[in-house]
Amino acid sequence: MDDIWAYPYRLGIGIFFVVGTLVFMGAFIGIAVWLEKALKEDDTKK
Amino acid sequence: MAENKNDNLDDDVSRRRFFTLMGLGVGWGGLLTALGGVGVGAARYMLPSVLYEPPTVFKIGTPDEYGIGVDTKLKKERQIWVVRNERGLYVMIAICRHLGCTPNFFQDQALFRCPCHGSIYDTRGNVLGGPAPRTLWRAGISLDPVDGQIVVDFNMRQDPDPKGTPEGLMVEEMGREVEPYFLKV
Amino acid sequence: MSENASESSKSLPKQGKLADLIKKTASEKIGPENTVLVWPNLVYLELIAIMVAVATILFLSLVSPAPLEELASADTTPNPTKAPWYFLGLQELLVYFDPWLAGMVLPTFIIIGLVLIPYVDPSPLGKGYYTFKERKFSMLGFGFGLALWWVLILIGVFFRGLDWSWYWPWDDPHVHQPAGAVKLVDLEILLQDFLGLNEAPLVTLGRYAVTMSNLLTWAMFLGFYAVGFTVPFLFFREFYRKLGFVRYNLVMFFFISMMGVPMKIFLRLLADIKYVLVTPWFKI
Amino acid sequence: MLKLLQKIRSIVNQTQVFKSIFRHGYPDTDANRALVMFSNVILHLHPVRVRRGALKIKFTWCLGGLTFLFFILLAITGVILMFYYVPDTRRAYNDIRDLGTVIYFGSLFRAVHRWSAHAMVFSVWMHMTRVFMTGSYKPPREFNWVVGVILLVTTLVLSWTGYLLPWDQLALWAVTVGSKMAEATPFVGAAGPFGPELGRNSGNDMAFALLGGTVVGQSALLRFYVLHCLALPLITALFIAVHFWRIRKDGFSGPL
Repeated sequence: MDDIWAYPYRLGIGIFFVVGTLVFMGAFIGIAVWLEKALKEDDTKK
Repeated sequence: MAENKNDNLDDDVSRRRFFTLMGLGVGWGGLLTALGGVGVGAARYMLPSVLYEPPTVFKIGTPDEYGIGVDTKLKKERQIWVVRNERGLYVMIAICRHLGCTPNFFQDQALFRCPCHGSIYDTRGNVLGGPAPRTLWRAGISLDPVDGQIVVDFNMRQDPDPKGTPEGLMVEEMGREVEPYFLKV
Repeated sequence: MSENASESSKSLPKQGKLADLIKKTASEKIGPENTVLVWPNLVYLELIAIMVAVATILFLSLVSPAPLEELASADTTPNPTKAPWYFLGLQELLVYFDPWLAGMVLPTFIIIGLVLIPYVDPSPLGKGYYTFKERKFSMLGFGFGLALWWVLILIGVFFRGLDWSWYWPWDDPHVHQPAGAVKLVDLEILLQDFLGLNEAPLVTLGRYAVTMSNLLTWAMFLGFYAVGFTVPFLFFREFYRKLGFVRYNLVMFFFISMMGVPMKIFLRLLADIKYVLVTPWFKI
Repeated sequence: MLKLLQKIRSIVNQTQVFKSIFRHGYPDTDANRALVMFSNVILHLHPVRVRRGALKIKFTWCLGGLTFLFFILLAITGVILMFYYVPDTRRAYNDIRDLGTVIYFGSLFRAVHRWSAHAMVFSVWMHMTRVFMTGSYKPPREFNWVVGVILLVTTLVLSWTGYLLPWDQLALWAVTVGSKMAEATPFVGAAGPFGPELGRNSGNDMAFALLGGTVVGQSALLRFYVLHCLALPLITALFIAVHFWRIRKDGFSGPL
C-alpha cells in the first residue's frame, strides 16, 4: 500500500459510492418534501 | 366419495352433482393439458433443429509455423490464439469467459485483457483479475495425418474447474496439457 | 384493509394522525364544485405538453442524429464497449457479481421486489400526496435502491474507460491503467490464511470439497441474513407487528438482499475479495 | 378577422360531413364538452370532469402521458423505418447507412426513433418514481402498479432488441453480452448454476432459444426483428390499454 489514492483508487471509489448514494437519496427525499410543501401552498392560495 | 353417503336421501341430486364435477374435471383438465402441450410445443419450436452457421472444424497450418509465445494472427479470422510453450502447442478460444467479448492480447504485459468488464488472463488462460468466473477455453486439436496441418475443433472445449488462489483462479497446468487439447510438437 | 388501519391507529405513537386522515378523506368534497371540465382545462394542458415534448425530440434529433458504428465483426470488441445508459447499471453490477447473479437473479429480484411493493405496503398513509414524514421507511428504502441504481449508471457513463478500468475525469483516457494492480482473492482463502485453518476438506460431497474455511463463509453468509431478519424483529416490534409475518419476511428478504449488493461491492473494492461464498455450482 | 374565422367555423360545424364525424357541435358549451369525451375514441380515455388536483403539473409532471406520446412516436417512426430495412446480416448495416446518407429525411426519422426511445425509458422510469413518491400504488391501485412494472420491463426489452437491428459493433456486442447472461440463467442456461446438471448445453438452453443458434447471426437478427417490430409492441400496447382502463376505473389518486 504505497499510495492509497493511486490506481485502483480503492478509497476514492468507496467515497464516491457513499457520497453519490447520499446525494441521490437526499435529492429524492428533498424533492418529496419540496413538493409536499409546494402543493399544500397551492391549495391554501386558492 | 362423500356424495355416496347421501345416495338414499337424494340420489338424483348427488348423481347430477357427480356428473357435473366429473364434466368440470374432464373439461378443465383437458383444456389445461392442451394449453400445456401447446406451451411445450412452442418452447420446442423455438429451438431450431437445423443450423446454418460457419463450420467449426478447420485447419490452421503446420505446427512449425508457430513459435514460442502467443500468436494472434488467427484472432480476426478464426477467433483463436495459438500458444506454444517449451513442451508443445495449444489453441485458446478468444472468447472471454465472463460475457463473451473478445479480449485483447498485450504483448508487453503478456496478458489478455477484456474490454467489456476488465477481466485479465495470463497466457495459460488463468484468471488473474476482473470478474471472469472461469479460465479461458482451450480447443480440441489434432494433426491431420495426410498433410500434417493442425485441425481445430472449435466446439470441443476444455473447461476444467478452476481453484481460487491468492493469485487468481488457477488450473494446474500439467493437467491441462493432455490430448486432445495439447500437441507435444 | 380497515382492520389493518384500525390496528395501526391503535399502535401509532401519534394517535391523531391516522384519525385526522380518515376524517379528512371522509369530508373531502368530490362534488362538482371541486372538479373542472376536461375540455378545455386538461386537454389544452396535454396539448401544450405534447408540443413541448415533440419540439424537444425534434430539436435533439436535428442536433444529434443517431450514430452508426462500424459493421459488426465477431473478432474485435471495441474498447471499451458500453451498453446504452439505462443498462449501464446492470453492466456495472456485472463487474462485481457473476453473470448468473448480476445478469439474471438480481434483475429478477428487482422486478419481483417492485411488483410486491403495493402488496407489502397497503398503509393508507401517504396515498395520493407527496410526503416523507408519514412513510419514512418506504421512502428511504425505495430511495436507497433508486440512488444505488443511478450511481451505478453514472459510474458506467462517466467513470469507465479502456478495459473497463476506472478513470477519473482528470486521468488520460487514452492510457491503459496498470493491469496488475488488483489481485482478487476468495474470502475463504483469506480466512484460511488469516486463521491458519486446515486446507484439507472435512467432507467431500461429489465435486464439493467442504473445508473448514468454506463452512465459515457459509456461516457468515447465512449469518448476514439471520441478523438482518432478527434485529428489526427484536428491536422494532412495532414495525414487525404492523407488517405481519408474511409481509415482514418478504420485505426483509428483499431489503437485506438489496443491502448485500453494496456490501459485496465494498468487500471487492476495499478488500479485493472475489467471492464471499464458493461452491462448485455457484459462486457469490 | 376573428369574426370571419368564427363564421367559417360555425358553417363548417353545420355541414353533414362534420356532424357525421363528430356527432355534435364544437365543444364550446358544457353539453358539447361532455359529449366530446363520450364520442371521441381518443379523448374518451379521459373522464368528463376531473378533480382540480389532476391539473397540477407539480403533481403528475405529465410523465405517464409523455411516455405514451413517446410510444406513439416510436410506433410511427418505427413503421416508417421498416420500409427500407431488411433483417439480413448482409444488408441490414447498409440499409441503415442508406437511411443516414441517401434517403430523404431517413436520418431524421431514425434520430427521432432513437431519441424517443431514450426519452421513453427515462420518462417511464421517472413516472414510476413519481407514482411511488405520491403513494399512488396503494389500494385499490395495486394491480395497475404491477401492470406498470410489466410495461417498464417491456420498454427495456424493446430497447434492447432494437439495439441489434443496425448490425453494427454496438449491436453485436450488446446482444452478445445479453445472450451470455441468458446462458448463465440458473437451471435453464448451459453456463448457469445447475444448468449442466439438468442437461442444458449450448444446443438446448435459454440463449439458444433466444438467438436461434449458438452465435449472434442471421437467425438472431430475424428473431430480434420479429420481437422488436411485432411481438413486443403488441404486448406493450395491450398492457398500455389495461393500464389506461384501470386508471379510468380506479380514479385519480391525487388531492382535491
